[in-house]
Amino acid sequence: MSTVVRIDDVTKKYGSGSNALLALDHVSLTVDKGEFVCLLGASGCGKSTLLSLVAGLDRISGGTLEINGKHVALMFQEAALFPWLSVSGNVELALRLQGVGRADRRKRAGELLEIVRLGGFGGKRPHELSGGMRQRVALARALAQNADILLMDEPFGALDAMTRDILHDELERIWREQELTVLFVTHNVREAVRLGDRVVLLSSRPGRVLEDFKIDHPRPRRIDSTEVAAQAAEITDRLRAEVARHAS
Amino acid sequence: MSTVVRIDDVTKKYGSGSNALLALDHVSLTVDKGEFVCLLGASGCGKSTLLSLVAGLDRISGGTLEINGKHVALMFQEAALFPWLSVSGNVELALRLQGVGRADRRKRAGELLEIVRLGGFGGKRPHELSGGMRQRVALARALAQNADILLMDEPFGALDAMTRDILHDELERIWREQELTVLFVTHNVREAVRLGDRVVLLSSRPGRVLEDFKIDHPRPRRIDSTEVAAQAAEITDRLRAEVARHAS
Amino acid sequence: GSDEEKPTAAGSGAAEAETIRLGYFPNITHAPALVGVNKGFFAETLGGTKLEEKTFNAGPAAIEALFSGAIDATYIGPNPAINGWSESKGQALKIVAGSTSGGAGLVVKDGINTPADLKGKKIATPQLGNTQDVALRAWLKQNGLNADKQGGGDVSVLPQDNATALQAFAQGAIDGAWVPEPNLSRLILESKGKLLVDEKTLWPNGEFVTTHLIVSQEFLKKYPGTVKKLIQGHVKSVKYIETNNAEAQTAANAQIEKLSGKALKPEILAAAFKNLKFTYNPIASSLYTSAKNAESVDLLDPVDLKGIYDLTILNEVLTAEGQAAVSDAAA
Amino acid sequence: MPAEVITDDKTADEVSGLDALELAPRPDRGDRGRRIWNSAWPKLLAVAIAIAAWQLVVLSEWKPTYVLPGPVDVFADLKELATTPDFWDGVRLTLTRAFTGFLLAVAIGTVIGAAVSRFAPLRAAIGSLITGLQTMPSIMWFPLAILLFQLSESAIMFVVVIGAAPSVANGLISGIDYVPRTWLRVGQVLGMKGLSKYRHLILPASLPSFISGLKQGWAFSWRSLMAGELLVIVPGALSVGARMQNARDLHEASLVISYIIVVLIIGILIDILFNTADNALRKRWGLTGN
Amino acid sequence: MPAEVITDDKTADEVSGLDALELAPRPDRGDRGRRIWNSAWPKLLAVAIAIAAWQLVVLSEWKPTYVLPGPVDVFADLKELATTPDFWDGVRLTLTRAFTGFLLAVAIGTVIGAAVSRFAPLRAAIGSLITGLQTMPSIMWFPLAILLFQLSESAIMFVVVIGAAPSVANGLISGIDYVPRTWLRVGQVLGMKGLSKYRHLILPASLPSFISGLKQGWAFSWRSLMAGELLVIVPGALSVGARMQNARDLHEASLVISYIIVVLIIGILIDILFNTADNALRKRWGLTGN
Ligand SMILES: Nc1ncnc2c1ncn2[C@@H]1O[C@H](COP(=O)(O)OP(=O)(O)OP(=O)(O)O)[C@@H](O)[C@H]1O
Ligand SMILES: Nc1ncnc2c1ncn2[C@@H]1O[C@H](COP(=O)(O)OP(=O)(O)OP(=O)(O)O)[C@@H](O)[C@H]1O
Ligand SMILES: [Mg+2]
Ligand SMILES: [Mg+2]
Repeated sequence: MSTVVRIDDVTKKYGSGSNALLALDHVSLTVDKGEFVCLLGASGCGKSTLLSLVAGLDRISGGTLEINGKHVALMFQEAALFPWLSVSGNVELALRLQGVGRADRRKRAGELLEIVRLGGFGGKRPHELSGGMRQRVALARALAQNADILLMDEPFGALDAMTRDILHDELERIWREQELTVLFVTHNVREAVRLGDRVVLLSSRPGRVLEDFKIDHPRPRRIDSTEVAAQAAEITDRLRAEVARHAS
Repeated sequence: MSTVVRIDDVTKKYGSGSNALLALDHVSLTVDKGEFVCLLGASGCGKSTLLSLVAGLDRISGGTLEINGKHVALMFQEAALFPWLSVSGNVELALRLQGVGRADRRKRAGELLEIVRLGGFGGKRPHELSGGMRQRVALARALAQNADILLMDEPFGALDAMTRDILHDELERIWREQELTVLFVTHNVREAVRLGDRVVLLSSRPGRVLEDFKIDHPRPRRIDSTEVAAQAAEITDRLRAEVARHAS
Repeated sequence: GSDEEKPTAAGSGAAEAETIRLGYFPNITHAPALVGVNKGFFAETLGGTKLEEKTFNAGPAAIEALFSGAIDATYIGPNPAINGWSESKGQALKIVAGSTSGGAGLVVKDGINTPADLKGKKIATPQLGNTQDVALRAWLKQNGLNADKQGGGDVSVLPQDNATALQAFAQGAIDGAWVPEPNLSRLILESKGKLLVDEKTLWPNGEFVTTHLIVSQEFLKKYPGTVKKLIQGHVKSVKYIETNNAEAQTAANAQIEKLSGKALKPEILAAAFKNLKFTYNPIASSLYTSAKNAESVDLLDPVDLKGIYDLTILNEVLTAEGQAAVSDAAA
Repeated sequence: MPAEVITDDKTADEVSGLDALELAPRPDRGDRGRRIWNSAWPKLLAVAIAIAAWQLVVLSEWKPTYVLPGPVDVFADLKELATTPDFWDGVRLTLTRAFTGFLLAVAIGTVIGAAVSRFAPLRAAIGSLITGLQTMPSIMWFPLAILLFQLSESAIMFVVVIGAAPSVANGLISGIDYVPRTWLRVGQVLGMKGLSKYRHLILPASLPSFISGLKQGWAFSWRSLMAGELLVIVPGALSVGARMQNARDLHEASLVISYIIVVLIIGILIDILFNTADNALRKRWGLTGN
Repeated sequence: MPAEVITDDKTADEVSGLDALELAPRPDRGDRGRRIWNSAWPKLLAVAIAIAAWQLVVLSEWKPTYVLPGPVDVFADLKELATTPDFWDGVRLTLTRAFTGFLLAVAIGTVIGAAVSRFAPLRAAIGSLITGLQTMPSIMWFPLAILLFQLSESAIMFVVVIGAAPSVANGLISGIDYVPRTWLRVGQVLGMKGLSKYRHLILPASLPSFISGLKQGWAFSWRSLMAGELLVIVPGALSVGARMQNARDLHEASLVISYIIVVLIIGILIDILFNTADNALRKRWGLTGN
């Protein structure tokens, strides 16, 4: 399998002088084509930073970063919808920017909103939605980008367990069908085990790769299966140890 | 114990005419002084709406709503920090508005940031923080309000499990020490069971009170204890049934 | 309406004002004011009364100031005075002395030699309905050319401020302009214009009013003594210009420089002075004719100018100095 | 366990309506008639108060009526004006010029604003010049206008455009500068580049500030026009600017006030247009009180 | 498992610096000298290009030099001006008036803007009037100014304030209208009311739009001042406005251009002040690149 994202010894520093903050410290990570990699780590450890570097939104301060993909889509931690567009307008915009025709846009946006369970809300404005609904629109928009590398920053953080389960299934289906490469940030260890081929653990500030777990359970998995729970417990313990080490 | 929040047959409709959306439909709920009540419900079922009604930010469309408390604090679903203030400036503002003097403000803000594990970040600007860190600043701000009724809308949604555990303990301590009344929205059933005296289940659109679970496990509880897990599983099943009913 | 229309009792030594606020323009047609201030003639005759100068760039502002009580007296052209008289129904002002005569005319491009050549041409005047505007229209009418108020007709008459007119003429955007000094001389000397009509030739004795001195009626009624002293200063200044022409030119130019930061070029100054005549005679007949002309070209509603002059004090001053009195008669 | 008590939705709605009236600029509810009335009565009241105060000052004989004429005289003059077809021709001429000039200024200002905020060296070079140009009194542009365009309509347009375009550009620049970074990042991820970035992100995101720039631009263009109209007088219809100048020159106080009123009314009507756009925008953005 | 390879932080920093230069108005890095140079060279280049073009047009003899004088003549005049103490007295006088008037306009505009955006009936009543007033040419205020204040400095101030205050008010109103609802709700929950709400929430949140309103207000106040200074002419220190008018009346093309340059320079200097404030603000809000 070919490598799609190669992060090699990457460092990211924000600011300069005495105010500088080292967000990522010599991080190395490779993601192969079609892989589903989940990132775990404490709050503020640099997960979002890493994604924005991969998406090319920020410059690295050191190391090398290599992307082999046509198109990278990023679903931000905040929904960041455009208030001047309706819900379906937000989704359609992503399609439009790829040159999809008007009729196709409308149809595809409708389908995507169906997938995120927001069928009847296409005509609403973002401010008329609840937090979780906005997040789902952002998901639909990210999917609409039709990218081959999909970066997702806590995409299901504001969703209830049931909706989340449904979207896990949908995401897994789309990932498989479209042979996407996914880099997925989450705080939910079970979710990571449920979805990932690998789960990568980042240390607290500055972010470093702490451990890289391979998840071998056969798919389809269920989030409340005992295998997932067991693996999640193992990872949690490792994480807990890290936090404890850091706190001391 | 005296009733602090009495929600009686409350209805909330957004918009008017054909565009109207019934967010809450005859919801009744009472919260006693010093109670810790958790709200659970599917995404978009009206939890945030309910909190904003209790906080007096929106008008009810029907029914009666009664609050017996000096001061209501609300921690919003989004962090909503003021970008023109530093992190500690945001927290201090809440204190200042209560007439706390300058020196006290500084000291108290420092303590609160310590509590949310953001000791060294007082001088940063909100845009220099990660998503989870912003949420914690918002928590510090809400605590700074020194209210006797605390409404919290998914306060720990963007936090990793460890940080969340620590903040659970802190919140529980503060709640006990200051005899707060807490209304707490979450999507994490275990979290609800870990923290709540009661867990209230709302139905999907329009929101109705579906069931009101009393949690009797003695405190201190641990989120990964078997009792919490068992009770959470029970509630999850009930919730799952509701979603299934709704989907059909 | 309580004021009776009676000639001011020019009781010498009557009430004196503490200050008198006098308006004038930093413009060569206001030379008696410029010289009087520069040489201190007013200060001399006014004695204990303080002179407060106010300068304006155009007549309307000066009349507004007079109306609002911001000034007590001002040098001004005939047309604003007539308008002010008519608008206030004869209540706001009185003309108490003349100041300047002559110094206006029509300058045109090369190739225009007769009135007939003006057909289809654009001619600028300083303001709709002002003295030069009226003069141009009346002259056109006499020559069988018509021009309407909106710039249409055989000849387009365009009201434009002097700066615009000068530049437009220099660039050939207009074909001519009927303007007062010093712009008349500038058009001829700087932009190689040709004098087609010297307004002097249209008037009996070659005299017509260009500037005169007006006083607010309220002030005149209250402080005739002060007005008298003002007029004494004015007469002194006019006489000085007559007898010491060269020095007067220098004084006027110095005052202009003081007020506007820039003096006139010597050749323009000399040419303008040559075209102008400074006199305390208000040349009343030309004012009446001009008003009639304005009525005839529909720029003025019929107005009764009777009583616009109050030359009692002036004549008193002149008589005391052994000079002939002047008249405010229409003919 | 929803109770069966029937709630008085109507009353609550009304309360909420009153609340909105108090806090928000425009109530969202209520029938059309009431909405119009709500926005009309304060205006009428204000006008009534202004006229009453004016009449009182006149009655006090603070100044003679030829300096400060009373409302009755002025309205008589105004009525006379309004019944002259000539006057309407002038208004039409002036408004045509105003709109043409303004549209031109908007087009030019938008291009300049976009270019300046896009290229850093351009910004460093001419960013400040834009405000510098704005502070130039229109009258100082006359020589240049005549130089370039003689005494043609283009000369007027030049004065109007150079008066208004900087405002439009500044509004856009300030709007662009304040586009939240998150949106810019979203745009980048969605693959917006060059024109499409402006079309789909920058312009809509900076619209609020842009609209307020347009409003200011309109004010500048109108003021410049009033001055510029003195440059060129086209036979036939006498423009509002020339009329105003004449009214002043002829010392007709009541005519001057009439023209002040005319200009105010035109200004207010245009402002209402802008406000309609603005309100629609705010509603779309979810900024009006619920 | 962080690798031990030493990365070239320096180079990366430089790259990032270049990137910022390209995208952001001001690079954040680099030493002071380079920063100044970065912002200076485009300006110098622009000035050089403008002067060269101008000289070329003059050399082409498109217009006689008394209509369009060359840079050499103009700079000679300008130099002469700059060495006259009289001129500096005038500049001082005018700037003093400008600042006083502007500050007054800001104070009044802020109060009106805040009041109008706070009370719905007031907004309905006079909201549109504000833009209406703005479109009034300053010259039309002269009669009223003289009526109220005679020929005093106050008359000038009146013209300046009435020219600039509406802009300031409009900037504030539009800023307030676009304060995100979430912040308003946060403010409400934090217990902000009345003045403290304005002090702690509304004003800072609408600051960007307010600053751009101030900038426009400055332009209006300066333009009004240039006209207003013709109202009262104090012999001795001749104000810039009066000098400009005189330069025009004297029809000295090179003097007119000199004054255009003087006014431009003043306008640009003031704009730099505003930009400094604006940049500080954008940095605080986290809107500058990286
Ligand atoms: N624009 C910025 N300027 C300065 N510092 C920043 C900036 N963005 C992030 N940081 C800092 O970088 C560190 C990593 O932030 P990042 O957003 O990557 O964390 P995260 O892992 O996504 O956290 P969370 O789980 O809370 O979202 C934090 O300490 C944060 O303060
Ligand atoms: N301002 C508004 N205008 C119109 N509709 C709204 C508005 N706010 C919320 N709604 C609608 O009300 C319903 C309930 O929204 P609410 O935000 O209370 O949900 P929630 O339970 O908090 O959901 P989540 O868990 O996703 O945050 C949703 O269907 C939403 O579309
Ligand atoms: Mg993050
Ligand atoms: Mg919510």
